[in-house]
Amino acid sequence: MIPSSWYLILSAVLFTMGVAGFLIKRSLITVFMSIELMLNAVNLSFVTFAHDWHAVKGQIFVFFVMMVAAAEAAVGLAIIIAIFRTRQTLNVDQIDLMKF
Amino acid sequence: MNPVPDLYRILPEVVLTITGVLVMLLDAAMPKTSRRRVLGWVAAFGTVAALYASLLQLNLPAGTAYYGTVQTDGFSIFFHVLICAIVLVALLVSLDTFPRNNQHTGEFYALITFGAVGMVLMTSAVELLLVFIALEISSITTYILAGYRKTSGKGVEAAIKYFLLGSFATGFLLYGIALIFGATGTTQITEIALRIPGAQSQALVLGGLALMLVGILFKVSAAPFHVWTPDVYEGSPTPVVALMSTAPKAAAFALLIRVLWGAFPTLHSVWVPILWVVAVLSMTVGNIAALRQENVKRMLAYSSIAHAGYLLAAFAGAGTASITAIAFYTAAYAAMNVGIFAAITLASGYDDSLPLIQDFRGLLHRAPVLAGLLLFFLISLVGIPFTGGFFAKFLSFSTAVNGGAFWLAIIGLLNSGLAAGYYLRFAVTIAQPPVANPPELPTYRVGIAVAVGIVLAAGATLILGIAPGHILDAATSAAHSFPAAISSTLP
Amino acid sequence: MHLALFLIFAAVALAGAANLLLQKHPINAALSLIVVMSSLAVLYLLLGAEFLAIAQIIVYAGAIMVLFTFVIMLLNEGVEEKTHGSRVAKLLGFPAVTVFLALIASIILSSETHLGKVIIGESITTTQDLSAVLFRDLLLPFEITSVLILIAILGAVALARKDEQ
Amino acid sequence: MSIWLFLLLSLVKAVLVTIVFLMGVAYTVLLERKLVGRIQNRWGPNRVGPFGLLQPLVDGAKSFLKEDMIPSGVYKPLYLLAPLISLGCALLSIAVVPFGGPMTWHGMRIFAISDINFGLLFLLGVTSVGVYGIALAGWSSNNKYSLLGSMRSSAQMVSYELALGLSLVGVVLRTGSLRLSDIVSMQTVHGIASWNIFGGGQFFAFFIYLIAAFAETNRSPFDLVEAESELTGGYNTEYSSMKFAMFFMAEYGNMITVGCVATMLFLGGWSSPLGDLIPPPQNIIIQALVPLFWFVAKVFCFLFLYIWVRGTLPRFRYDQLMSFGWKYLLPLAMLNIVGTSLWLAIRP
Amino acid sequence: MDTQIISLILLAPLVGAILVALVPDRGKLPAWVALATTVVTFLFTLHLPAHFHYGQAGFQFESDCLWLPSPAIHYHVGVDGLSLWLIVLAGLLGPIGVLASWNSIRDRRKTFYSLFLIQQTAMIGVFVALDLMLYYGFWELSLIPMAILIAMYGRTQSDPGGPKAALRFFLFTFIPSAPLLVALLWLYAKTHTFDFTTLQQAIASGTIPAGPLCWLSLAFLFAFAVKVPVFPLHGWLTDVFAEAPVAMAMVVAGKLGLYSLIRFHVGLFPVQARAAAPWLLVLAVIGILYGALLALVQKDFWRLLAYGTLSSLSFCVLGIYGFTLSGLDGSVYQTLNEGIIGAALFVLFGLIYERFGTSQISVYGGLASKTPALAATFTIASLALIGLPMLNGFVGEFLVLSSTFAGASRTLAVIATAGVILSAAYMLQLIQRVFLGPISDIASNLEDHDRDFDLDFRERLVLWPLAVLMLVMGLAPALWLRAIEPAVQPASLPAQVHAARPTPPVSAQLVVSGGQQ
Repeated sequence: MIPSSWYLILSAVLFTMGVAGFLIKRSLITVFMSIELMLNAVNLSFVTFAHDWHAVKGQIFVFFVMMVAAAEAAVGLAIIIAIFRTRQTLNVDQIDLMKF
Repeated sequence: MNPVPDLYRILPEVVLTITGVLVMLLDAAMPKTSRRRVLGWVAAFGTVAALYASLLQLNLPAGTAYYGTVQTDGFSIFFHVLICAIVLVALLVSLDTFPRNNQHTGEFYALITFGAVGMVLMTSAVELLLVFIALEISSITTYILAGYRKTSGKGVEAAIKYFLLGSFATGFLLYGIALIFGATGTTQITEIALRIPGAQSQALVLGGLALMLVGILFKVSAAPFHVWTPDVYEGSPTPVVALMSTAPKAAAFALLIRVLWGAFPTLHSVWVPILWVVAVLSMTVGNIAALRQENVKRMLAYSSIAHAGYLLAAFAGAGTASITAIAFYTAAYAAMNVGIFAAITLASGYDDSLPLIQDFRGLLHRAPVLAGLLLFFLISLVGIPFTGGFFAKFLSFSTAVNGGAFWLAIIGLLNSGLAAGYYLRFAVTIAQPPVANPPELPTYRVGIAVAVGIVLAAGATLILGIAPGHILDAATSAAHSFPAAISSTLP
Repeated sequence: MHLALFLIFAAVALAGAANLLLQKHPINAALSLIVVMSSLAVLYLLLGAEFLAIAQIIVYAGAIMVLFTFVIMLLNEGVEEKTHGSRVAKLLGFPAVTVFLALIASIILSSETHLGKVIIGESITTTQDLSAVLFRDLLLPFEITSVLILIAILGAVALARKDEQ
Repeated sequence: MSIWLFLLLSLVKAVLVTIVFLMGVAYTVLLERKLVGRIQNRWGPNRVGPFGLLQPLVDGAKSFLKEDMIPSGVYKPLYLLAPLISLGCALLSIAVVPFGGPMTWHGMRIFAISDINFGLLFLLGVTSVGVYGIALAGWSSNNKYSLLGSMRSSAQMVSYELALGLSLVGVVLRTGSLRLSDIVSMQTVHGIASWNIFGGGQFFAFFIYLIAAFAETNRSPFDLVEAESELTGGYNTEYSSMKFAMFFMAEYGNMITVGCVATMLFLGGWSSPLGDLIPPPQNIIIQALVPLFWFVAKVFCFLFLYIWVRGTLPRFRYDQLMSFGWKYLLPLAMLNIVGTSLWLAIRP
Repeated sequence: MDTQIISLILLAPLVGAILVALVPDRGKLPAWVALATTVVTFLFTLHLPAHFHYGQAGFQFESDCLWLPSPAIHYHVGVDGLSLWLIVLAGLLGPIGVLASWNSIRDRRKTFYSLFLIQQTAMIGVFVALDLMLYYGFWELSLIPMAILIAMYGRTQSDPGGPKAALRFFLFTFIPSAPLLVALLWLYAKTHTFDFTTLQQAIASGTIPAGPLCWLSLAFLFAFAVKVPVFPLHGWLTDVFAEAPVAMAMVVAGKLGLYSLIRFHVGLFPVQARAAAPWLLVLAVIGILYGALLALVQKDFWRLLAYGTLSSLSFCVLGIYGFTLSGLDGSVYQTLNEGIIGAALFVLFGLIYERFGTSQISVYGGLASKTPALAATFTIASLALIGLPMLNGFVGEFLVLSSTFAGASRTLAVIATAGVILSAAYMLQLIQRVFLGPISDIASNLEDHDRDFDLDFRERLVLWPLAVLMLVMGLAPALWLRAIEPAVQPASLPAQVHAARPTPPVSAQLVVSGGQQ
């Protein structure tokens, strides 16, 4: 028996790591993965809260987040492929045709 | 128990979905070589039908359907009509300007129609789960449309920036929803409002509110969550910018109202100061950055950030007046912005053949009608009386003053003075005598579609400025969909 | 036992996430993300969400991440380069991220007393429970999701497909 | 029952099942060689032991003893990891399969390592992770044939996984449970008439499953992943000795698993074709072994089918494979779901 | 008729603008349409003085209908003595403006004339609006056509000349209107009305605390002072004069700002206006001197005219903030004068510029012998500007100066009088350098052409009525003042004293004194 807050803290830490990844990673793909990490962290929160409240809705929310993540992955990776075709790079710092 | 069949409550969404599917099926059924312009007409007619369906909903009593996930009321209908109208104009403009040899024409129109489903649903959803899905539909559509010029470096760059930052913001929104769910045990907006006062952990509620605000403010491109806007507008095809600078934003503002007034009315004193700061930041950052832009679309992007700021100023108002002002501003903003991007599409084409402000020099001498329309929309953006832009700004600031945010109104109006600088620079460039060898204008045959579209936008802008009565009434009745707002208006 | 399982898999998840941040090669990053996802699946099991645990594996590890590795392989993306931008991001980002974490953590800790305890096997949500809510109360979101998926397909085709000349 | 006893028993079952399973794998290989030989009008292995029965053992010994080469260009961590993933997933999936009757001892099922609520989903989950083995193997080999093979495999497996999963939905709809033993018990009563493939109306689903499963296991006619004539072996070109053997075992292990799934979901699992017409035998041992027999027999038939197909059908082209999966199989699977649910809804 | 006449006056140019936009761009067709419109409008405006009840305070020809219920904005228009002649003046300047642009606007005639007509609507709208929101609308609207036309037809060929002037003009006048709008909104929040008279009463009855009122009045003052312009806010004036098309430049300066100062600043905030008066008086006097001195040294006649205008507009400000009846009378009268004289001078400069293509004073000389009619008209207008007795300028300046001397401050009056002398200096110097003196190359070249360079029929049609008007207004100011006086009388009284303290009407004295000189 452990407090729910442990799970929540874990989720917060993972989320923050995802944010950090979004900021420091330099390849489009890994930046995108960091976002996935954030979503996963949120999911953990949802499941924990669902358990806390005995509310199934929280779990269903996670289910929908997964579907959305899948859709996002399809589109995001398609964009990444398109960008690779035109620019031959995935480095965030070289995707800079437009600035301020 | 519920005398209205559930389906009536989502009729516009259903119509749009069917239209989208129809477009796709027709696209597949048409021979490969045939022109696909007709698909755009199908989509446009579908949108008109959806608009009509939204108007039909006026006959329904306000209420929810599908187990409290979706609600039709004056508010949702107002935004339904608005969004359908925007989508219609965007479609009409695309019809004549979308490149003929593009191999993804069918997808283009289908995507716009499906995107509209998400946008309209965002305004009527009262279940955060549905809100989330609808938001994602609208966002993902715009990510894709932003990257439609996929052979141009800027096009895909716009798409990837929009996509990554948008998904990032979605993460925050979700986390916010999770915390709210944790605090209240529900994700139904009206339920949340009921449970918040008794919630055991107010810290969770506040944290959730803040994170959700981050997510939604990103979608309306308010500073400091605006960084994506200029790049995306610059890189995306102009007819798409006409759509995505208005429709998703209108939906996002509707969502913001729905969430704040629907779920968090008791925390009014918390979110008003936050939005105060964001509003000031948005207008200031937007305007100052816009002053130094050379690219037309970037300039308008920053201007739209500033407009988000003016709009957010209205949140400082009290009760229904505030919501009325926001709804009205959204409509006016949509009319003039969709109009100006439509005009720019005509002048500079799908592929931006006139990207810079300087390229527009002498347009008034070369294409007076087009330039006149452009000037008209610019004047409205400045906020000169007898245009929708003025009236919207007037309402927004007057509700802010009424709500006691006197300084906000002053900062806002000073900002709109500042904004006049760059709008006028553009206007003046258009009016200036042309140079000796002006850049080629793209030769679009001004067809019936684009003419109707642009006239619709201009007419709306004018009517909103001269005879805003009816729309104001609609906005007021929209505002009366929120019991919390009504009760806070009463002394 | 619960404590042990939680600690082990939380540690694995954290290690995976840390590895994601530290790895230079995208494919390693992807694999560490899979590790995170799988350990999260185990945590879901501990929380009584069995369907989600498996869905996590099937959807995330089995579909989404496969797509990622597929694209990494397709583009043959190499090791990340260190650039000026990343240093700036680190300098600016870390304080911000730390503050953010501190805020969230303090929110959670401050409401710790109101939160419950997790007892293994205490409330298991079966697939039937899920579907009872999903196909009744949340029918509309479920149906609308199909539009989302359709859009994703359309978009992927429109963006990733090479146009014939 | 104490948790320690539970752990101990589980461990014993796991070890036993693994050993039997691996033996099964080895003899499936032999079976294939023999059968294909017969189909091609030759003998197949017949030198080692009677009828070549010891051939698998020698093959295994050879793989163990050969020099373990690691090419210099490979990306080592993943190169080493890939066969482990493959084999691991193949072994893992058998864990939820109830291969015998519902007999229990101290509250634990004897003929299943674990009979969980969502066994079917677990199987799908493990299958979906299995892709990584091949994908990473090809990529880390740093060889263009390997890479092509693994790209093909990931695309192919992801594509067919959809049809595979959807084809099972009909069965789940009919049963109302994801627990594999529930699915099987549902089909025991009237024997062959209540098997899902016939009585359950899942005939089409079975064929969709069959085809998708062939693709999922990269078996002929969908064995483009290793298509020797095009890719010189595909993803495993750079592998040798034990690591190669692990891939090999994984492939055949997957075949067996797929056979088990087909048996459980469509062919009535451990139940006899005659159902309850024959009263259960009194002897407890026989009572335990008869279902086991039926189960193994059905899996064997399925494996036979596998090999038969391999011996007769030519390989698909890659684009044919993809368009077949997306344009025919997937819609059919969906139609099946719609049909089944309609049938279930209309049925009194 | 009486209730609709104002709406008619407002609508006529607007309809004309639409007509101009619709007719084909063939030759002078748009110009003719515009001319017809402006003449019709002018005739409409003449209805007002004809049916005006003189000697009666308060608004006439009122028309009031609800435009929007919430916020309560009315379409409320009306005319009193203050605005009566300004409207007629605006109507008169319409045809004059069109005729003045007859030849100088050669391309994009449609755009030009539509915008010109819209500008006219906006200007008249400012004079008649009695709902503050409506007023604000017209006030802002008047900026747009101006800015666009300056940008389109910038006179100097130096590249960013026109656009730069347009931007300057717009920003200078638009930014101050932001505080004005906030002030209006605040007033509305407090009183729930935009109606002028209601607001006036509300403020007078003291429902609004003094602190905010002070800020409000400052916001109003600031917005109007820029538009006048009052000394140090005149930065836009010279550029606009140098760049704007003649027809537009002659309508922009003075009238709108001065009218608004009297109507809304003095009218709504009498107490605060009195508190600000000393500052404004000083600024006005500085403006008079500064403008005159700079005008004296200008090499370019547009700039000379700009500084001269600054100087003479400052006279009006001086008169307003003396708060004497005669001073206010004089200011309004001077505003009218400024409109007429300014228009005449603009047209004159415009046609000189059109003929010779330069605005450098130094290249001219000895034109009088070649173009006698031009020179004569020019001299009359200049003398009117200087304030020669019997011409209209005298009446205004005299009223302002004498009232300042008697009422506000003797020192200031003396300094301002110095400004009058300086104005004589720069105008006469200009006449001397352009029309008299040694014959310049430009003048001598004239003989090489067959063309007659003197005024042609069209130009006479424009200028001579103006000249006659200058004379009539100088001789019989009472004709005008009898309408103006009742309107400005309340402003001249101390705010606390509402009981009318009868003062002898200035107009009566003036007929005598004016006649004597």
